[in-house]
Amino acid sequence: MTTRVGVVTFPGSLDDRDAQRAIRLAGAEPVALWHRDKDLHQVDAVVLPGGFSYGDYLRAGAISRFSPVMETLIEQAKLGMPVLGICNGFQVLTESHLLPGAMLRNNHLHFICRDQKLRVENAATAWTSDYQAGQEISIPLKNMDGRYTADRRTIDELESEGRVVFRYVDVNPNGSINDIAGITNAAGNVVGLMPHPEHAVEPLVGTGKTDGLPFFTSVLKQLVSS
Amino acid sequence: MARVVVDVMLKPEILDPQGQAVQRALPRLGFTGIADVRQGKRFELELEGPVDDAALARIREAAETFLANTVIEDFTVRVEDGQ
Amino acid sequence: MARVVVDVMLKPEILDPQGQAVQRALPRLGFTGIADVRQGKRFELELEGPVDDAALARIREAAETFLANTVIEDFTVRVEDGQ
Amino acid sequence: MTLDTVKNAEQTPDAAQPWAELGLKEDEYARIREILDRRPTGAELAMYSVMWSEHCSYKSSKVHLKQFGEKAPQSDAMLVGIGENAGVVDVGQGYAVTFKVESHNHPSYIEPYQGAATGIGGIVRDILAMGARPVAVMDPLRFGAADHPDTRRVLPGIVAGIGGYGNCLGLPNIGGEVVFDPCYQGNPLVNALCVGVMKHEDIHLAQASGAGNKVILYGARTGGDGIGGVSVLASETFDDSKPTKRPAVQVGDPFQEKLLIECTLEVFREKLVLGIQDLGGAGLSCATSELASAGSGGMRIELDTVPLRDATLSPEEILMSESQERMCAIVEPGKVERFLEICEKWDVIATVIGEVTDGERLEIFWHGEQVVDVPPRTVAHDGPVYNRPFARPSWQDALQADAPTAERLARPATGEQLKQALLDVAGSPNQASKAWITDQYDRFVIGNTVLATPEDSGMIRIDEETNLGVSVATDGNGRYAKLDPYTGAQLALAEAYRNVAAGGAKPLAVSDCLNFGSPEDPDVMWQFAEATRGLADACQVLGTPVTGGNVSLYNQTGEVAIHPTPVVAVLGVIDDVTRRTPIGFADEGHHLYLLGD
Ligand SMILES: Nc1ncnc2c1ncn2[C@@H]1O[C@H](COP(=O)(O)OP(=O)(O)O)[C@@H](O)[C@H]1O
Repeated sequence: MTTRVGVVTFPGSLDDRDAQRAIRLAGAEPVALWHRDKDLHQVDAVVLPGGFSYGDYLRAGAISRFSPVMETLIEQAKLGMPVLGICNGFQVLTESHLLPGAMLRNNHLHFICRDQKLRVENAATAWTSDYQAGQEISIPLKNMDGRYTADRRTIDELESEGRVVFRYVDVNPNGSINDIAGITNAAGNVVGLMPHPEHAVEPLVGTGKTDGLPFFTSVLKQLVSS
Repeated sequence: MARVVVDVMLKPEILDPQGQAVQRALPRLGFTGIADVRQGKRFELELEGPVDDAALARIREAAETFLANTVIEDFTVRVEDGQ
Repeated sequence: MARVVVDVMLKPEILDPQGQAVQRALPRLGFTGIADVRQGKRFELELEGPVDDAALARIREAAETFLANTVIEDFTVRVEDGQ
Repeated sequence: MTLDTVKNAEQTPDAAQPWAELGLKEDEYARIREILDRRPTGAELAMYSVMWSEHCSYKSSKVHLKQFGEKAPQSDAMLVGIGENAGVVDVGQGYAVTFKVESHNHPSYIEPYQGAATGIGGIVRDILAMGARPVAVMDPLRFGAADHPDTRRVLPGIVAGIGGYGNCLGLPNIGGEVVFDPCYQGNPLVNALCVGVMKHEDIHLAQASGAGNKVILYGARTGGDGIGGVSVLASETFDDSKPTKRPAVQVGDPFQEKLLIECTLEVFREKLVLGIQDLGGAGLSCATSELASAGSGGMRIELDTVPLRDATLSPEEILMSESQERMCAIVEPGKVERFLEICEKWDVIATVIGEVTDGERLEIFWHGEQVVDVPPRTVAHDGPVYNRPFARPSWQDALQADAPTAERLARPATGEQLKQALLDVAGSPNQASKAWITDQYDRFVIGNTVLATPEDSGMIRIDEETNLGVSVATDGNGRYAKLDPYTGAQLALAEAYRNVAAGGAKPLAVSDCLNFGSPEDPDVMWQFAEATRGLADACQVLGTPVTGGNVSLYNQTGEVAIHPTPVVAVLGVIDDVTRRTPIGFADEGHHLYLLGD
């Protein structure tokens, strides 16, 4: 049976079709999930895609977090279902407290779109097992509110438990604490990051690299072997 | 130090997409009975000197020319009470 | 109709680049003597019913769970005076 | 409160009307009276004045634009030509592509962020209204000198507005231009282009036919946006109990537009739409009169059913409101329910505001009373046409003769001077990297961007199986066009054509945005006439028809016009995007060839 990976569409989601394509290219079956529908339709994992859900009005992710699909998703994530939040999806994950901390406006106050180098700090999560710890990858970054922050205690906890999954290399594009680009929960099934792996899965389009594909093959392997 | 607050709101006739999005979300979260929501900006300015008329006049000028975009926004300047 | 205002500001320990950008620009525009600027949000809520304790308690809850993200922000709720 | 009904207008033929304040000329007002055989009502006057404005009626440029049709080269690719919201070309494999470039210069000068943002919003709705999914945007921009205070005032807002709106809509920005020249001080140019893709059978047109079919207005509520001018009318016909000051500025809501796109594409997919028009300049006046005029039969609208943001709006104001993010669709009665369901799914407000009739009039009612009764064609298509005088400027010869002499433009004599000259060129704002601007735009979203900044043209894959793609480039050079508008326009076309070809695509079609000064100045009118003639001639030679575009006049500060600035966009097709040629050296050892002389 093929592995089913859901992609939630909120009003204003933009990279949902891109995430579906990445899942397909990795060999799984993408399943479109709708924000108003509580049912996860028997998916094995879920991607919360990038975009401007609800226009990023109020705060990025603040309104989507209360959608019906999130109720079920929060339950399932706590039971161990792999969940990946990309950019706006990461913002939804922090707003719904599946991941700690919060996202602030970039310190330079501009939207930024660039090819961003990252270091994979933790290759043991559901979404990073196809990378090597310490490996450097390059994938697009594009956001307005990407400055990750949390209180000192939370940061210390994330650092000491190895829960910082990605760090910006060369340039910190938004003023994020400790160059943090992505984090995971304690169980390692929920991962959020600001840059966009789904835009780096084909040599032809985007930046012309495929450094993002292992996200989607990682989760596939983990699901098949479990 | 003295604090002056400048509130900047979109003019009433100007579309406020953010306020609208909040207003529409509130009933879904179980908060009813709210007829309208407008979202604006609040600036808190800490002054080095005293908040006299001259200082307030200058802040009003800064609000007019810089903090607010008077093509679409209104502003109010007030000294924070309870300081 | 009654108006309730919710002010949301970043917690003091959180860096506020918007406020800083304003603060840095002010002297360039000729406005000196301002030691600090913080920028936050102001929500104006028009209530359908009266502003009683129950209504205020509900708004406080909406602010706590929704209008502010208390990981990074503080808020205050108050009834607009002079209405 | 007295409502100016049709009946009232018949009974009070001599009532004074503010036609001059609304920008109508005396003979134009007389013509309206002649068409209606009575004085117009306030609402009718509002409609005619806005639809007969330069912006909507092209009254000064029409006679010249005709050439684009008359000289159009024979092209099998052309599916829909000039006259619709945007032209459509066949790109093979059953796909059709639509694209158009438009200006939002004046609004962007007044309120840079919102002006530029709503410029993107407007062109995207034009493309959507053709039945296409918008897939990319571009933004040719012109500013005053880089270090001028006015540039500092407008540039950050314009760039943030284009990014803020386009990024939030999820449309990759695949190219554009940034040019600095003092002639644009006080009059920046904000042109915006959108490309959309559809299957041939999905092409939709703006027309209302079939008596009994419903007119549905959907999207944002209608507010007092952009109706500054018509307030004079409102205060004429109403007492003064309402707010008289109306905002001339429109505020965009890109989130609403994103919902509008998805919702519209879904109603297209289910074949629920017979005709469709976006609401842009002139709002409902334009949408209702154009839909009715292009269809067969008439239309009846109940204006009081329009959902309002501001309950105090008068009928005149509702008709002229330029509130953004609205569309108007013609739907068979049996399909209305499903249409409304899909709108509800996307949180989009939708309302039946009227229906197609078997008459020949556009009739609009307000609380049961008739306020408009006009032949729609006279509003939408039979506006005034001017043959404005033009003449080669007296200074043109002197300007052309004024070639830089050796003293005025000394050649570098030493290595040091040469180095300095190189640094000066590389460091000049027009030549320096534009990444500080383009990094604020999302060029990756949708995952089909094959080429974007810093490439010569933007390229988008439109079919993932076959790798079919399209490419677009925009170019324009006001300095060349000022020296010689005829050749300058041709150079703009040639450059965009080369940029598309250089990426590996075959140029197919042209869209243009003609930015000029006041048409009432014979010098400017000559520039306009020459530039259109040049462009039409060059299109004929290259075999690429103009499929649509936009004219922006009155770009001037006081008496001083901007350089004539025709911005030309060329669309090309490439049947396999893996064969695109990016700029830059790919591998060591490759050879360099110079083509042409
Ligand atoms: N306003 C803009 N929006 C998007 N892309 C832009 C804009 N201005 C310039 N670009 C892109 O930046 C690149 C370099 O532009 P430019 O320096 O003008 O080069 P060229 O002279 O080759 O056109 C091109 O790919 C162009 O499309």
